[in-house]
Amino acid sequence: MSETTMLEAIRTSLAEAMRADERVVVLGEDVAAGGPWGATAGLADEFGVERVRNTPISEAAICGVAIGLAQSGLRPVVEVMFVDFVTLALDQLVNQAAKAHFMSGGQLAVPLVLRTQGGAGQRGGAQHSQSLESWLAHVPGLKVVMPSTAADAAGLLRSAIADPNPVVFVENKTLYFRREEANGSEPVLLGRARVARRGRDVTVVATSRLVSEALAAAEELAREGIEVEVVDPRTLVPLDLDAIVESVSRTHRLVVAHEAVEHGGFGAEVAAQVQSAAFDELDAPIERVGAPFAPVPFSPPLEDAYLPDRADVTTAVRTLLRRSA
Amino acid sequence: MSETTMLEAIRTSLAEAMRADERVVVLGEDVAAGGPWGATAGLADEFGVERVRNTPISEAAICGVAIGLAQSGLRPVVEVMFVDFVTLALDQLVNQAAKAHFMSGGQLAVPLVLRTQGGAGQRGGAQHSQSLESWLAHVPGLKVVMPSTAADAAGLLRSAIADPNPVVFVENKTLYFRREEANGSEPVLLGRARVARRGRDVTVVATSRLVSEALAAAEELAREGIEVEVVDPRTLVPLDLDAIVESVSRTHRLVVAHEAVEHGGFGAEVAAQVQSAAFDELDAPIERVGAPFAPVPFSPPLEDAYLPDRADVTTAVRTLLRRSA
Amino acid sequence: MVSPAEVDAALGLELLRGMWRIRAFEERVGQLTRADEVHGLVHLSIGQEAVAVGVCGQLSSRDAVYGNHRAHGHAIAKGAPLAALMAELMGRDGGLCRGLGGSMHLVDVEHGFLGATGVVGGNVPLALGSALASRLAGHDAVAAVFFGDGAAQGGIFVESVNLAALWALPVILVCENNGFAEFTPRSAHSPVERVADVVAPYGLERATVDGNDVDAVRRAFAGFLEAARRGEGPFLLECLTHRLRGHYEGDPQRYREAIAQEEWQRRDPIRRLERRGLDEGWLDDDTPARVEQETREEVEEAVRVARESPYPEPALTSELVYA
Amino acid sequence: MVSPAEVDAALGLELLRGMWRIRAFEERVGQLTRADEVHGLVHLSIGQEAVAVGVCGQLSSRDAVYGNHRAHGHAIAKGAPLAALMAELMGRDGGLCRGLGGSMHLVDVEHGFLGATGVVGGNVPLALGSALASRLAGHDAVAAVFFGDGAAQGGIFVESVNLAALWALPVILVCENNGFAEFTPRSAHSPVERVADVVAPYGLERATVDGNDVDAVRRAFAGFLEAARRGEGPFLLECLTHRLRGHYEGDPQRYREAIAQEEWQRRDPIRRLERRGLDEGWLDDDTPARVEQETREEVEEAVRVARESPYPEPALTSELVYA
Ligand SMILES: Cc1ncc(C[n+]2csc(CCOP(=O)(O)OP(=O)(O)O)c2C)c(N)n1
Ligand SMILES: Cc1ncc(C[n+]2csc(CCOP(=O)(O)OP(=O)(O)O)c2C)c(N)n1
Ligand SMILES: [Mg+2]
Ligand SMILES: [Mg+2]
Repeated sequence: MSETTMLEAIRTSLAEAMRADERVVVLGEDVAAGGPWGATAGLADEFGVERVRNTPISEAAICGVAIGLAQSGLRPVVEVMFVDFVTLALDQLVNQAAKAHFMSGGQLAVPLVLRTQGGAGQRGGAQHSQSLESWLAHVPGLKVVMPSTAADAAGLLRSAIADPNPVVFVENKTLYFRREEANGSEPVLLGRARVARRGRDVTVVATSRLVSEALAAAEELAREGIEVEVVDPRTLVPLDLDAIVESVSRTHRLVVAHEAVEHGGFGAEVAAQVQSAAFDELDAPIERVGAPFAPVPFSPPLEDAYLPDRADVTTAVRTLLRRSA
Repeated sequence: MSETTMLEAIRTSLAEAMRADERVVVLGEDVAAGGPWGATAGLADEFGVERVRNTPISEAAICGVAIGLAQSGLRPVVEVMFVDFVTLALDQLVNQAAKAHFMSGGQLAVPLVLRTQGGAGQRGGAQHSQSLESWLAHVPGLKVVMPSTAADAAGLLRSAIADPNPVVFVENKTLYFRREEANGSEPVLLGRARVARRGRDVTVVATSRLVSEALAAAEELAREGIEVEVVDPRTLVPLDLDAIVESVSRTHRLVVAHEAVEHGGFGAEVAAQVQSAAFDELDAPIERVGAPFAPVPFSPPLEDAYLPDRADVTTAVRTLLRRSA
Repeated sequence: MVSPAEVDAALGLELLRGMWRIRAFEERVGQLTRADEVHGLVHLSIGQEAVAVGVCGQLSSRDAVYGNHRAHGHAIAKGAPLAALMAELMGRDGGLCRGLGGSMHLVDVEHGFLGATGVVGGNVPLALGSALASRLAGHDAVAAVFFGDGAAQGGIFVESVNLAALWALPVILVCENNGFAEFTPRSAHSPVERVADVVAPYGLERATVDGNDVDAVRRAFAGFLEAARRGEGPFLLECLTHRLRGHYEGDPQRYREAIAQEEWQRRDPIRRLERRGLDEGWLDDDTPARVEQETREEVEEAVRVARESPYPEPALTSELVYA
Repeated sequence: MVSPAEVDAALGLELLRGMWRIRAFEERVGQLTRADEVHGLVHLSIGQEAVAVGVCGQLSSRDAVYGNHRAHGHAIAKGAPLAALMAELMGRDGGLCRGLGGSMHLVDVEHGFLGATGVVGGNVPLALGSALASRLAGHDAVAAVFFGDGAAQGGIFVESVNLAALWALPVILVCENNGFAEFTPRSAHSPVERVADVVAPYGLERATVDGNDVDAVRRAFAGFLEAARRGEGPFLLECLTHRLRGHYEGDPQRYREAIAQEEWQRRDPIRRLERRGLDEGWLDDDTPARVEQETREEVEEAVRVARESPYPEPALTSELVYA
């Protein structure tokens, strides 16, 4: 089987979507030049610059243009280079895109995909390293996707593009270049969790970069006979609560792990839902793994210490087991 | 004792702060004309238009100007007319204001207050009725205040203006004109919850408009012998978790109530923290009261049905009592 | 360029009726707001009707139009049925948006009214998207967007103008410059008096016209429209006008000068067209009153129908979050 | 208006040294980035030094300066100590910002460098605030802000220009127009070639100069500065320049044309000032090499000191979230 990377998978999936449906157009800063990572490299050559459009540094307007395109029957995929800059486009995304279908009484639909990437780990400093997906998950009308593998990225992107709603597709910069087995790009339904590893002792719900961290933690803990089940929801909205509750009803212990600041992060929502849906199943309080309540520090050792990782997952699992022993 | 309203209390508190400290300046759309509700009425007459500055409809720039003023030694109070439009200023607020002290290694301070108001109930439609405070509470470096009474509004505003950090002060439009006893405007410390009503059976943590709703629910339930304790955290960041946990350790049951969309709302964070800090104290899962996962509908009966209110709090309390009976 | 048709009896009457329809509708909306039958933040365009009518009358339902917070006139001129519009303002299930939108969020896809927006300036880039969609599809449909002078100081506006010019999009930006944003005059918002001057650097063709002269609006727009149909653009049409009512229904209007008010009453676009029609002889003495009467009856009928429409079921709220 | 001083030996040398200090520093930063001693997204201003030096050399530490993502030169020219700067880029506790900021977020309050920003355009309104603070305090301090041509298409820029003009703030907007934003030329970002033209409607005084001629920058800025000290403003100074390096260290630069590169090497601001000094006789043959040598030694010393600084303790992260 051949190898791929998430970046390659995204590029391929975009190209396939554009080939399959001429309504799909791509726009964003430097996208015709491939973008800083190359996620759109080659698309302008194949599809032309009318469908792969470079834009000025005008995050708000380009999201607005994408909404107009979507309302007029096209399927725009708009790129915002860093999720940190989605802050500039939130009126468009939240007040216009997310509400257009609703406010129009169902007349309008906004089938757009906003691709962006977040996360720390590359010494980008506090303004280029954030994880802001919990904001988006608080907005009715948006769907929120966070792939953790190349295959999922490809398959979820296809579904996102096909979806009649605005979908925010949040990639993680540190996952772009990891090599993985290529698994084709079958569409992956939005709202279906993936059990990344089976285990009977503790459930770890992890997203994006934390999925591989959780798997690494599980590997380590397995050596001590602790069997961790790792569940990747893949989409925060819609959330596959059933899959999570099903897992927790077997393990009776839950860790929720993400890179975003723990306070107000999406883990809080998962914890709140699970304690409500499976209160009697829980043998110990739900543990959360997330970043501390601080901006992302630049200094490498500080950033490393700041970033939630496998060690934090391991600690959380051990804490849980101790509490419920 | 004389009467006041929250609006009057805010206006008085602003005027007092401006009298006491000439570094305090007010800026925002139409503020010299008093603003749409009159929160700044009369200030321009007393302090002049250099200190009470009308601005164009440029939410991002005026927040940026406020940051520059704050970094240069002034104490700006900037008004964003609706919290829905804070979406236009989030880069400034989140990427600049919240991180300046941190990213500068402590050299800069940004003592600004951003006053805004949110909430539904006035048929304003989906773009003028949101409650977005959970976004702000997810941002390290910001403080987040949500007053529920006139006296608290006045006192918290004084503290917010005196605070060396950026503070977002989120008012609620439906509370502006309610008449209350005037209690002076002693500064109220940020980070101190207020127990609005004592009770032994269930704790309801409520914010902003939901505080009076929770009190009304408590009144009703008291008639059946159910004693509800109502805790108003008053500030989401910093959060007085101790006060909440102390209450829960007596009542063993918790409802968290706010107007914001429940999914991803601040109630999730409170629930996650409390289940962690007081797992063994809880006799039933934490109940959340919040808006459904939908934009705010315009149609009056739909908006009324959508809005979390005393009936929802009552239902949540009853559910809890049933579950833990 | 074909020069736009002269105003004759047929066209003159159409324009007059178009303006009266808006006027009669909004006067009724004002009353119903005070009677608490119409809800929310209601911004009337009374005094500004010439802009909506001069612009939308020339568009087809395939052309996309976007309005702002003061959009009843835009929607009506684009063809939205009065009863559904009134029902929307009353929050009824028979409303254009089934009562979910309200005054600031009118949409009528059937007639190409792709939406009003309550966030000042937020509608402008959407029109660019519709224009681009039309070009990519090889259509000659254009897009037009209405916004106030207050929007010109928002970043999204200038971002959009730059982008529209860069991509030469067939979009027509229509500014209703009424000299005020809420309670403060334009001079408190910008040192640039004319919005047409704000966009000058981007090289788009632009014109500033008397926005209370429906024929002037119509002519200027016609020229832009013809070029836009050929795929040219963007264009900016600035219409100098005045709202005869408060910023919103209920506005105490402390900032108003009585003298200016009187002057503007005289420049009322409806009265002006009537005077002209009488002068030029294509209107006879009885027609204005008849047109007024007929549009008021249309509106009454709309109110009647709207009142009969039930409120939506509360369940609708959760049904329409996702498509 | 007093005309700015002529370039003589003292001034010429100061300007030359100022540019060499930045050049030597950044060349070393480039090496250290490849050696993984300097971290993160590193944007060098090599080729653009004349702007920072021509501007900041005339300001005092009471004047507020803001930089953008390409701000090493701005900070150095404003007086930031090289060792603390280098330590910052290395993430050390002895860094200007104790290692918390990094290359894109340099701050040196002591020298009036109030901050660099990684979000394009995000720094502009902050400078307005500093200028307003100065006016309200009755000071003659001014504010200046550096930004690239790419920022001029962001809404925040035009919002800020409008506001600065409306309030007549003593702020000088300094555009480093290097013709590129990341990998795409200005023509892909705007139909308006000159940023000075973008702001024309707002009526602010503005000038476009050869940004590779430090004396031209200095003279144009001097005029604006003098007026700004009297409380006038705002001003825009557009400096046409070119970055001789990639957008960031590591940029494969596929978009570059070799010919343009050569042309710009010839226009290197340092070489040009050297040639001029030799021509005009205020520089002798040996001095350029000596200045280069001395600044390289300064930088080496800075590297040495920076390397000795420890990394901060991880606890620092949670200590500096709130003031
Ligand atoms: C982004 C934003 N800021 C503030 C407001 C509040 N607001 C509503 S209308 C208005 C004035 C708009 O003026 P203009 O664009 O000239 O339109 P007009 O009301 O004069 O027709 C303001 C400030 C808003 N709706 N959106
Ligand atoms: C708001 C925002 N969008 C996108 C980026 C990514 N980005 C970093 S630098 C840059 C180009 C900036 O060009 P310009 O302002 O001309 O400055 P230059 O790099 O040429 O000095 C871009 C797009 C960013 N930092 N901020
Ligand atoms: Mg106006
Ligand atoms: Mg540039």
